[in-house]
Amino acid sequence: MDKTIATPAEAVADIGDNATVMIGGFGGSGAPIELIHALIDRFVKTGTPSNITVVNNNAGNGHVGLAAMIEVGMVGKLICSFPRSADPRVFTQKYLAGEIALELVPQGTLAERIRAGGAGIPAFYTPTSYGTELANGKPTAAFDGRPYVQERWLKADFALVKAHLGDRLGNLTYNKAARNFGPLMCTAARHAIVQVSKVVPPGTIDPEHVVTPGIFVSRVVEVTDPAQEELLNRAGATYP
Amino acid sequence: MDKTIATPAEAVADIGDNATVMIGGFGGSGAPIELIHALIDRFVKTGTPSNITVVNNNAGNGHVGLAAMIEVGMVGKLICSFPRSADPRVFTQKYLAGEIALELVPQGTLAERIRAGGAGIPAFYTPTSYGTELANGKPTAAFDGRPYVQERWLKADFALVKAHLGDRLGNLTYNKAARNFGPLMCTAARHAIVQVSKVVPPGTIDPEHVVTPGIFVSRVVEVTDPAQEELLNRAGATYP
Amino acid sequence: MTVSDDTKLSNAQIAWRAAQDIADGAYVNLGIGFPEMVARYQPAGREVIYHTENGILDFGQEPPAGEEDWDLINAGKKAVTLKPGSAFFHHADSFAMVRGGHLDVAILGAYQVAQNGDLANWSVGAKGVPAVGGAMDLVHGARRVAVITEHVTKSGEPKLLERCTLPLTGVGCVTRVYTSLAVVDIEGARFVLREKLPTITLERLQSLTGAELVLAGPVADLIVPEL
Amino acid sequence: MTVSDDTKLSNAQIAWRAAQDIADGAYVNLGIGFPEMVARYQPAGREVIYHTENGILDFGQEPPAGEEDWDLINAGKKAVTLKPGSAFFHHADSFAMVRGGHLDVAILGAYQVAQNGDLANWSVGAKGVPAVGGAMDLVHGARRVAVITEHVTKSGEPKLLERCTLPLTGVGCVTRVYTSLAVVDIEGARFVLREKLPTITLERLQSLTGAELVLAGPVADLIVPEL
Repeated sequence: MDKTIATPAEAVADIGDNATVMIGGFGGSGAPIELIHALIDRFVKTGTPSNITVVNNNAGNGHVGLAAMIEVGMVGKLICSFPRSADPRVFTQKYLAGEIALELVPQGTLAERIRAGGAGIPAFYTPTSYGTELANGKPTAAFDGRPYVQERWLKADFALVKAHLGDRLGNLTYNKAARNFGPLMCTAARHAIVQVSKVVPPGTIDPEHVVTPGIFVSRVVEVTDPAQEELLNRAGATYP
Repeated sequence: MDKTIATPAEAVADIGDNATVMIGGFGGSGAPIELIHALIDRFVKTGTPSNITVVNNNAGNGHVGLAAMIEVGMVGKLICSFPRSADPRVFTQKYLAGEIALELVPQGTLAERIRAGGAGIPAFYTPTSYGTELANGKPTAAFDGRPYVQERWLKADFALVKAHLGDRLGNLTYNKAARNFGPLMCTAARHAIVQVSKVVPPGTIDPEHVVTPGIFVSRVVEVTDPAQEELLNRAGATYP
Repeated sequence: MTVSDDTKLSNAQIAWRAAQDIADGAYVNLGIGFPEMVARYQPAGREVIYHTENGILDFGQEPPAGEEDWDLINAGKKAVTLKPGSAFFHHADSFAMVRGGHLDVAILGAYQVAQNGDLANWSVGAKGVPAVGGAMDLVHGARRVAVITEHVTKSGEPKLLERCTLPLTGVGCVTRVYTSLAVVDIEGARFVLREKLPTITLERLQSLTGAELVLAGPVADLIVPEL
Repeated sequence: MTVSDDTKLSNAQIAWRAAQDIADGAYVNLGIGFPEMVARYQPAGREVIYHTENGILDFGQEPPAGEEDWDLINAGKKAVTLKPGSAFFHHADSFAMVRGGHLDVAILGAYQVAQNGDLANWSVGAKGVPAVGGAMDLVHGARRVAVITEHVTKSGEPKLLERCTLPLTGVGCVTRVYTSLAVVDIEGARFVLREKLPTITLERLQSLTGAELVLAGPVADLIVPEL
């Protein structure tokens, strides 16, 4: 079993039109810039994949990573909790022009829906959003006298995730708070595609310290010295 | 903030009659023998706590730990998935005599109900047990054309858990497969009482390697060289 | 209806006042923006553990400029540092802490608070891009949900109301409001005045408040240091 | 209606046959007891990753006597070892793997299997202590749920039935059954015979089976090594 793939381009080569793609990261921390840019490269060259539904906490910042993906026009819909950032203009303009759809989900509900997708739980109840417009149209129920909203699982065709160490079996560790949605998205996507700073031999990661066990991972691609979205933006970078 | 407590006896001193107590462990691995025995000591001496509802994967083995707790007559009800073991006689006799109640829960549902209790999810749907007698009386619903059973969260007044390292803030690591239900039970109990093999200063456990963050833990008691239930049973031990 | 700056608390002073009520050993989430300021005024001798939605428990203040690690940020995307005893975890575990009732206190900003505890702090209801983040989760998780806010809007409209007119963040969730003029508890679906600036009359304070301020017990002077 | 030992497969041989169908790179859960035996017959050159409910991925065979670590056990509470690349996780994550459809194969024992794929393997319905463990989760998780079993009970009753009479573990979940006499697929709510021992006639096999054995395509000889 060897899940390693040589390049980001090869790792994302089979993501097709209309796919649902979860993208890890909270703002720039954990954003898999190289995987996203490889996907943009393919779209710019071939027109595919188009009309992607992206699941991410945010909606991109500046003109790199997810923002660049939106800017080139390959994203049809965004499912996120907080489409604001230091420089949210790319998403804002597309959204106000009606060129991209938005499903706004409370952050904890977004995390739990993804976790449910990975754990085979088709629906659950949460107090979050009860009595607000984000609960409109959703079933509600009372348990022990308190009202709750029913939420559905969220699954994806692919996940693009940035981790720290990875082995050929797909076992992963993350770096600090860049962990955020990564472990959840790996579980909820049919194919989790992960960029790691270093591929290590199996056994290098202590079994006690594995954060994402390999069963949840389809592909591992080494990207040494990966870009940090925040630094790209501070340098005024744009992509492509 | 210092959550450390000097002795198991002090750590379990306020567990009262009729309490619901989650007890970690899968068979003997992760069984917090010293905490359980401290609770038995108090019951034998004072008659309290009695009529405890215990949540555990199993129902004890031999005459130590959970089996001893059942044997002295302080357990009124057991919520578990697999009340069998190499020597299940203590539970079996009480159960067949009608002296202890049993709520049988599929193992994954038991884990998920505890996790839900800790995560503020009052109910969820699972495919597990659909169409079986363990789903009798439970609401069902179809999602995407497949039938599911609604299950409720499980919470407890106390959890007794065996971990490996712990610090005064309650951060924990576990030893190998002794992890099992421990991290879940810490989240679902009002007071998680944890025995650790060693109390270490905060910062000793790498923040990347913390399995249970301290927010889920109320008390930490050091039990160096803790007993292993399997070895006690192989030696024919009994308690008290 | 406006309040001049010399007769009201600054944001720092509101944050200071809120910080005094956070007990030693508390687990606390501070909303992004203004509420983050509360951490600066943690009373000496108290150990408070801060939680951030993006998966850190027990983080510290921001690092010196140039020493930021952009994988070590808080929910406001600001660089932070670690304390000994910190922990990382993923987003579902992070919101298990929130939703599961494990936080002692959440301190949030507000557009409006109603006397029944309803909070509106995520949407001004106008056109634009809506964004909610973790606010709707926090209001249903922490054991105590407090708000820090100006007493009135920039245009002088009351923010403490009989009923919120903006889209709600949560229903019946707020129990204490720290404003630029007063400290108000929400009890029995009413605003109960606990403290007010000594320089403002009760009548004036009531005129700046969109619902009845109930007196139940003594009203203390709201006294804060220069900051 | 009994089957003599020399005309049926041993448990080891049934396990061997089931092992041949596990592909290189598969994630597999083996039920406690008899199914654990399947791991012994993993064909050379294939890397199979075993999952155990109690929180280990990629564990190995049992250690030599005296070298057991009782914190390192499988779901059957037997001591195991680790392989390079193994991982530990808690029970909720473990059953996320199961229920979330991440396992390729689960191999379970059975009291009864029905032609619609219903499985009964947890309760004989009699008085006594009921115990279910992880079986009800496994049958709804793995992409392929297979059963290994004697073809008939010790008293000679069929275990492959039109309808289970014992309490169900799961509904419509089994897709292949490896018995001591045959390999049977469940397709379209019917038993489709794929392989049978060359020493048994179709008529005899049918007489030991409680539902129709459908022929759809060739029936291969079930040939296994001496073990």
